[in-house]
Amino acid sequence: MDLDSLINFAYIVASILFIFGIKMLGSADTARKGNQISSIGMLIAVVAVLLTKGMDYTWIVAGLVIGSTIGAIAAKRVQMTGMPELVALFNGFGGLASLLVGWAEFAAHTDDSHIGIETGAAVVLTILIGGITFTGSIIAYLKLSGKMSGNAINFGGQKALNILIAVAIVVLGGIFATTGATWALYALIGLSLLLGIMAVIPIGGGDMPVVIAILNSFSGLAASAAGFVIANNVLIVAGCLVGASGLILSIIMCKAMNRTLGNVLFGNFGAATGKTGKVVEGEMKPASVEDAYYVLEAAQSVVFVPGYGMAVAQAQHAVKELAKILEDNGAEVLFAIHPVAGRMPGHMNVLLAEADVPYEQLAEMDDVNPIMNTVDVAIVIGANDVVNPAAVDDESSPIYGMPIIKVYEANTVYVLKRGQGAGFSGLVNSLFFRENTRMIYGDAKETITGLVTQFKD
Amino acid sequence: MDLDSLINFAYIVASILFIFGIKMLGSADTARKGNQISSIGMLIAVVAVLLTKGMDYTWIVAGLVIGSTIGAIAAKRVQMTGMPELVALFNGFGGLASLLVGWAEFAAHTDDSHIGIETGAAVVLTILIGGITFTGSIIAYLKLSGKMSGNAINFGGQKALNILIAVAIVVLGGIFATTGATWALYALIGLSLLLGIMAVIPIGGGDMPVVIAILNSFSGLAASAAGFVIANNVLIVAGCLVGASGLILSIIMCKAMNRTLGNVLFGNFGAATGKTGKVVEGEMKPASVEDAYYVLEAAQSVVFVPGYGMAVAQAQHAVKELAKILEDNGAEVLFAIHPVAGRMPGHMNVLLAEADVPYEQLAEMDDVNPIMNTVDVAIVIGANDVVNPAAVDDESSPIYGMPIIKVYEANTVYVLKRGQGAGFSGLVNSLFFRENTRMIYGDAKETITGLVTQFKD
Amino acid sequence: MKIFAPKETDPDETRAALDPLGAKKLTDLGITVVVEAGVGESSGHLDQKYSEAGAEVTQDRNAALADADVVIRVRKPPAAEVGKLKKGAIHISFLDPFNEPDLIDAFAKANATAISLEMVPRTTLAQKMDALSSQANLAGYASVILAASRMKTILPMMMTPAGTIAPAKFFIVGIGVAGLQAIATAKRLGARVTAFDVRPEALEQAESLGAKALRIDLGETKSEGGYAKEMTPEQIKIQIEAQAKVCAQSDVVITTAKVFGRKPPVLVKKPAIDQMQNGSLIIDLAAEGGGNVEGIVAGEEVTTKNGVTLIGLTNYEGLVPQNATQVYSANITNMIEHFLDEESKSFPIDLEDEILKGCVITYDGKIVNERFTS
Amino acid sequence: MKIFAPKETDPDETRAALDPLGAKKLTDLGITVVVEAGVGESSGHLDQKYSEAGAEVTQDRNAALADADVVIRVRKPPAAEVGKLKKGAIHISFLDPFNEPDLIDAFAKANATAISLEMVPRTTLAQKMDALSSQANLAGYASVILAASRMKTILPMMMTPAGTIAPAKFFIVGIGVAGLQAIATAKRLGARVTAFDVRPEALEQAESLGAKALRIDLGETKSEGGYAKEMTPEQIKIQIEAQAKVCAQSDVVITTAKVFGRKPPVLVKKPAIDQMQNGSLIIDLAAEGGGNVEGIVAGEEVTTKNGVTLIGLTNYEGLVPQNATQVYSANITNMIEHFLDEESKSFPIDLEDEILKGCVITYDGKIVNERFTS
Amino acid sequence: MLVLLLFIFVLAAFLGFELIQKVPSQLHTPLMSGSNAISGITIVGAIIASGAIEGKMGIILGFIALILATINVVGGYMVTDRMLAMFHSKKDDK
Amino acid sequence: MLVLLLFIFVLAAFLGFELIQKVPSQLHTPLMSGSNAISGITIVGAIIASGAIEGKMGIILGFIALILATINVVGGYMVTDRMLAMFHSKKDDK
Ligand SMILES: NC(=O)c1ccc[n+]([C@@H]2O[C@H](COP(=O)([O-])OP(=O)(O)OC[C@H]3O[C@@H](n4cnc5c(N)ncnc54)[C@H](OP(=O)(O)O)[C@@H]3O)[C@@H](O)[C@H]2O)c1
Ligand SMILES: NC(=O)c1ccc[n+]([C@@H]2O[C@H](COP(=O)([O-])OP(=O)(O)OC[C@H]3O[C@@H](n4cnc5c(N)ncnc54)[C@H](OP(=O)(O)O)[C@@H]3O)[C@@H](O)[C@H]2O)c1
Ligand SMILES: NC(=O)c1ccc[n+]([C@@H]2O[C@H](COP(=O)([O-])OP(=O)(O)OC[C@H]3O[C@@H](n4cnc5c(N)ncnc54)[C@H](O)[C@@H]3O)[C@@H](O)[C@H]2O)c1
Ligand SMILES: NC(=O)c1ccc[n+]([C@@H]2O[C@H](COP(=O)([O-])OP(=O)(O)OC[C@H]3O[C@@H](n4cnc5c(N)ncnc54)[C@H](O)[C@@H]3O)[C@@H](O)[C@H]2O)c1
Repeated sequence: MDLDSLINFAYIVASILFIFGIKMLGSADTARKGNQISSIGMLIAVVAVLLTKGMDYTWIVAGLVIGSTIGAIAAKRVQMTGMPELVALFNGFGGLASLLVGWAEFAAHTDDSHIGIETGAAVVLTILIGGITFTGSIIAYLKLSGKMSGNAINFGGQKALNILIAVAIVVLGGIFATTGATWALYALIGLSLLLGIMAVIPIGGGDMPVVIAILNSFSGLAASAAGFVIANNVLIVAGCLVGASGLILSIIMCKAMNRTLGNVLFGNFGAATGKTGKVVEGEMKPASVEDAYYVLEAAQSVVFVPGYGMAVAQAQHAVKELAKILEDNGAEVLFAIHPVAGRMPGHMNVLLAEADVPYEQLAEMDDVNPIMNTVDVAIVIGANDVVNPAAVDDESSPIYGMPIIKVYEANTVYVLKRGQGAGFSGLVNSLFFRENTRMIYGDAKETITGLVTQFKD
Repeated sequence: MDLDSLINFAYIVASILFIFGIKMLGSADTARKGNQISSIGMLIAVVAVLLTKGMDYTWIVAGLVIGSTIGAIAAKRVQMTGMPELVALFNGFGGLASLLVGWAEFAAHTDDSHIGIETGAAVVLTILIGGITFTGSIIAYLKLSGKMSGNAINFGGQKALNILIAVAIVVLGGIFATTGATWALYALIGLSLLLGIMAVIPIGGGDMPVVIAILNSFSGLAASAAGFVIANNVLIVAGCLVGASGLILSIIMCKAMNRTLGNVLFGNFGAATGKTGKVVEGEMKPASVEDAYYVLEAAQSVVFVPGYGMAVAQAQHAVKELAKILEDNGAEVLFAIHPVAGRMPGHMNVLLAEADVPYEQLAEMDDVNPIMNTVDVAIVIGANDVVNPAAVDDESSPIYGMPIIKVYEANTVYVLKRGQGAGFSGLVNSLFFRENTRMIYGDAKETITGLVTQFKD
Repeated sequence: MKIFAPKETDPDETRAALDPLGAKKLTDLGITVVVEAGVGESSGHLDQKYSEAGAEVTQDRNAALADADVVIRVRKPPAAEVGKLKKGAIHISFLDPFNEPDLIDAFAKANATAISLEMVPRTTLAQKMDALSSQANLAGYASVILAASRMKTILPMMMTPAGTIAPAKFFIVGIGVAGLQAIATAKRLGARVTAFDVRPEALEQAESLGAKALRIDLGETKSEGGYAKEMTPEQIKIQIEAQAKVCAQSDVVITTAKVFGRKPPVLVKKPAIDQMQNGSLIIDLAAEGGGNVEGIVAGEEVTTKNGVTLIGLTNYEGLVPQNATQVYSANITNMIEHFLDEESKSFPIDLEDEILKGCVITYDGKIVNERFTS
Repeated sequence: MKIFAPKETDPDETRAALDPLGAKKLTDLGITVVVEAGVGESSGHLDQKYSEAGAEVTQDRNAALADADVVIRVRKPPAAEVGKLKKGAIHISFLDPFNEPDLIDAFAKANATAISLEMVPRTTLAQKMDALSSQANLAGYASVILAASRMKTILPMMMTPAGTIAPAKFFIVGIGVAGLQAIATAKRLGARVTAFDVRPEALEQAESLGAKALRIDLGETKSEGGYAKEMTPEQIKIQIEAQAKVCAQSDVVITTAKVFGRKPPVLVKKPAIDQMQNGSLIIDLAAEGGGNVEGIVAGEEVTTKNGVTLIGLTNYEGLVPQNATQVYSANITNMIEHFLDEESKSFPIDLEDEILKGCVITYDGKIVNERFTS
Repeated sequence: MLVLLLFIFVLAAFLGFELIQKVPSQLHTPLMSGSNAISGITIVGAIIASGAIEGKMGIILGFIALILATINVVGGYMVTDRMLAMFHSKKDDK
Repeated sequence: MLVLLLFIFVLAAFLGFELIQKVPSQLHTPLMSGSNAISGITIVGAIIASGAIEGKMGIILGFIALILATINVVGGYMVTDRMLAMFHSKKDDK
């Protein structure tokens, strides 16, 4: 086999390793190994390219050493909490690198002849995508790290400006691809960088994770485009894999937030004329069944707090089953029964006895409140008034003074209810707005059954 | 765009359509559309290749017309029951066609120079895989259509002979690839055809569907190999897609039969010295939850027959839920309660009342037996004696004369039990061996919950 | 502060105002507790248990009445005993104030503070003192057990080798606290339960317990403060007719429909009763106030010509006296604990308080409750 | 063929051997059915219903006895009436043959065929005629309802604003048909149920109904033909001790342990009873044969010094007479239908038949049953 | 060139594996039959071979291959469609 | 040639879509981070560019690209591994 074939063969191997890597990253048991496998793929690809004949290694070695050092230090030093922004930063570097590779290929093309329309188009794409990725990621980084306000930034004429930029990019791209004019290239670079900024600033800090996922997908596409520029398979394959899987991932992330991708990216974008985004202090945070599953899976103590909604949903059997699963999973499970939960004395007892919940797991309010702050997860199933902290902390509330089950002291609280419905008393429940509370909307039985299914899969 | 690029572009489109086609074939709602999409892909590929410059269309048109006519007639005429063997036959044709394409390429290579080791190797693979596919499929066809005994055929020295053939193929393949000797080619063709026969005859008729799936995968690989011979992408991609998905499919099929692929293919193969396979008349046929799901999904009337096992498994709540889902799905659902089901009078009533099964759905034995032959699916949940046909048809049985619920008259019967355990009376239950009965082993609650999950997904 | 729990005077009353647990709770609060000897006899509590809980057991009822700061009992006091109270003493019990104007006047005259437990407002906060609820709850349970023990048939369905026994059919009219518990208990025993109430939200609650809700279109039937409004005669007529069919098919009819402060409506009339099967039962939980059933006699049992037995006990919760005493005692001790002034160990009457505003009838020689001052 | 169902002579017996439904079934089979006037009175069936079902209602008991080919009843007949039977007549009822050798002799002497329903073998095939099971089943239910109506407390747990009411604790000894139904009923009402039986498979069955199984290591305790074998005195001793603890914690103990053909073992002894709480109940379903409980008196109610009430009714199923009659009647009609010769409309006695071999005691002037011929 | 083809082959193989995840057993046969029709793609090779201008032997082989491949393709798609139509109509019934 | 590259691109895209099916939300960030590291594959391009023998401009650009890409790759893999290690040890705890 000649050297070229060998290198190409190595690329195939690297690509396969990337495929496995991504696949394995998608499941908890294999994720870490997947990451390692993909890193081996990367190593193979790098070694392979180094075998290319007729290279000057000076710069290469210098570049690798510098880059590795910086990367390693950053990765080691970063606080756990700082990881998301670091990923954003790295991502931006990747995008910029792709941009530069495209540019370099053009620059290396020293003779004055036109680089060809196909390569030209590839260069345009590389620069465009790479540029957006770079500045977009930087903005995301700034927002996440708090170096820039997390609020969505909107201003008048934003929409028009963006359209203008887009049109300009198309025109300039066309010019460059056909003529290879250097000025067009520079202009393109500038506009791409600008577009990245414009795209991300109107998005609120809370949506940044999705944005990073999208930009990650972009940085893959940028690499892929760079691959077209230099006609290199492994770039095309690996870049494209990342591009596609990143897109799917961002869609999944949106789903987990009960949003659509379009809503995240352009939610503020279109409607943005003068109106500034309002950040509600303490909002109701929805969660998906899947989110809850992962928290429950790791929980060591779980307290269920049933209310009238459990009766309406007839969720008692499902709840019993979930409790059983959690126990088998090593968690301590209690049912905290508030004396007035439901609509008749002993309402919850009737239901839980029907579902054959062991008596030992039924706890009275007074027994469970003292240990509530040691509880990992409290699951409020269609209860409302009986867990309303207003009874404790809002003297103006009509229920002030009523004893409640203090779920808000638990580490995490999931509240299962269908929507914004109030309880018997008709009061607003400030529990729902607490930092550690997540709302899982939907019929309680459906939700619980969903959780059970998660555990079974 | 030049013509070549156009053709290649068409190939890409065709490949994409194949990808969608296969994906959509995997799900009930989209399967038919998927097949149509993939057929459009095929049409595009054929049209594209016809655009190739410098072709003599005489033979092509003739071939297309003849082939289409035969194919269409065969497809129209075949009885529903004959479909599997027809698929086997088609598959064999596909394999043979690939073999011939490989051969033709070699034959067309008119000058005396060596065709090159790479192409040579590709030709060898094409012929080998194509040949196995062809004769293997023909044997499968003969076995399925009853033109040949479905029994596994074994004889002494089979193993040795197969090894011999394999070695010979490797050697001859090597010779041909390096020298391009025509005699080696002919020998290869012969041996490949022989290997196909040898591989399939030791496999019993019941396993033929899996064999066809494997051979289908092979015919895809043969096409892919042919693609390497003539350096054609669409052949490589489409063939390889079929090769890979066919393999997965055959693994899935094995799983559904509670077998492994190796067991199906070589189960009889290795151990085969003199002993002939015995076909048990009326065996207990296990089924998976998934199988049952698809039957239930389409069922219009379902009768549950609970027994003591439902009490042991405490499956009543899950059963109630499944019944609800089936009703919502449009099926009529009844619970047929045998008077002595369980271990005390009214045992089933206690459980079903606990699960709040509506009284209207509880049917007495005498009311349900007359309509049993109109029932699509009867689900026997941990009942045994009360559905034992021996009470009706075996005068020697100690329970002869006892009234039973005649589930065996239903179209399909699923029996949910943990294993081979007998009922209270300790008798063998001939219901389990009936043609229309499938056993779903495992705790009844697990099984029912599994079914519920299937419906929810 | 000295609290006295006399023995109930009504011979049919099996409950007591205080159980040993309650006595313990009060003494732990620093209150002196006195009970009359034999107070817990019929509810299963020996005098000795009260002593062990720190209470003083006295034989001298009159002395104790005259000495106590707070007197607690279940039923309204005999008129004669009101005068024996200390000036300014607090008397807590059911008082039936809408029907006992004379008794109220006697309290005012005696300068005693009369707290009527019926009048505790039905707010979420006051639920722990809500004796109407705590007793109605047990009454609902007891009514179904009574029915089950009186029926010639079983409640659950059974499909047996000797044929199928059909489930008993229950019809519950009025889905308040008692009605809900009756539904729950009958459902538990496997009966088929149909239920009706004028409050639509109550129907949803019945369904959450597995009953079939009978839906009758009656037009506007809003409720206020947890109680049903009185209906118009036309509405009642529509209701009676729609219910008759259900009654005819039912083995047991349990009625619990009260309207706060008024005579309960008569909802099951003779034509409906005449259509019922021989051996059926009608149990009226509103019998004391006049009953929801035509022909009911409070405290008695009547069998009609066609073999339907009408039961009109006045005290169903008394069938489970131990638990009834337990929760009644808890209601009262909760109330005392709630209002107790820790420092002075007294029960100050603050008429601005939401709860006291509702349930204090007389204070400082006057009738102070809005509902009775008109 | 003429079948006669006389009125039961025992005044405590509320059941009848035939209900109108059964009468209808028999007349539909072409059999002449005669019932004594008032036969269904106490089980809720008027004479008129029998007439409507095609039966003849007679006042003349003796004539009917002398005329009938088959006489059916619930309880064993008075000795005097055996002689009145027609020669060759078949008499179907419970006979208590192990304890009534004289009665059996009388049947043999009268040349009547005595079928004892207790002796129907417990095969799957014979279940439809198995009156022991059908009655025991209802007895199990009725015993729990009886307990619930006699207790001063409720069965289910309730966590209420007025405190938590603990669930009642039941202990069921003997998990046969009656025991299982008692478990099911108590569980339904929300009680905590512990259960014990010497047959290990019965423990699994109790668990399938949600009871806690008390497991006592007694060594070998096999069962035969669905019945428990008699245990050794040592085994009984171990059992009694292990049970005493559970009894002490229980509010209600229900015993159902019979051993076929022998006196029931005494399983709850005085030391255990002495440890029980004031107000607890012990209900003995084996009281008729001597009882599982020390101090039980068949047919009576005894309260011990420490306030434990022992109830030893002999006929719990009689508490739900309508259903008990329904299933008993079905058992008998099932038997007649099963053996009826369609042609000759007769009830031929084939002593080779598995079922008849078990339950026919006398035939053709002789005692034919193996168990009684020794 | 060969390397690129290999690349394509590898990717197609992975894609093929990933495409089929969970197939209900009722669809096993149609899926097999449908992908069998796709494997008739060798028809493209057969057309090229039989359309050649010279090389008698090759043309003849190609011609036979073409007939067989066409049968496979046309018959395969049609038979699959028939199966799926049956399946569908049964579902629509209810 | 370009056609083959396009072929490869298309197949890779489909494969990418199929690979990610259902990812637990806890893995969203690590997966993103891990695939971000893969997108650093542009390092290969950067090496080629910065290893060129002539064309100063190209080499400089390539050099910068190389540093950035290397940061992305090395940092990306390491940070992902840290995240996943944490995740794992938490799971093993119980
Ligand atoms: N226990 C008694 O004796 C008694 C008697 C009368 C009144 N009360 C009063 O009732 C209240 C009891 O409190 P609680 O916390 O049990 O109930 P609650 O405060 O009435 O709240 C019930 C909650 O359940 C939710 N819900 C209803 N159906 C649901 C379903 N299918 N799935 C999921 N969620 C559902 C409702 O929200 P969505 O609509 O958004 O889903 C509602 O917020 C207290 O105020 C008490 O005073 C009690
Ligand atoms: N009703 C009465 O009053 C009464 C009283 C006494 C006796 N009997 C007798 O009991 C029998 C009742 O018949 P039946 O059909 O209800 O029950 P059965 O004949 O006893 O059969 C029960 C079946 O359930 C299966 N099973 C046990 N646990 C299970 C679990 N967790 N999941 C799934 N399957 C489970 C067992 O098979 P595996 O072990 O393989 O799972 C067994 O074959 C009759 O023979 C009747 O005569 C009835
Ligand atoms: N806020 C609280 O926490 C609290 C406490 C206790 C009770 N409650 C609520 O108060 C309500 C009434 O409780 P209650 O049981 O004491 O009421 P109640 O005893 O006064 O009446 C019983 C039931 O009869 C119904 N009724 C009245 N007229 C009727 C008619 N013509 N036909 C049919 N039904 C009729 C009423 O609607 C009520 O449901 C319930 O909804 C209960 O949940 C609330
Ligand atoms: N084959 C059938 O179809 C059929 C029909 C009816 C009953 N049976 C079976 O027959 C068995 C007995 O039925 P039964 O209720 O009529 O029996 P039973 O009335 O004779 O006895 C009641 C129970 O007491 C138990 N017992 C005996 N000695 C005991 C001791 N020392 N301690 C504790 N428990 C003791 C017995 O094991 C039995 O479970 C049951 O298992 C029942 O399921 C079978």
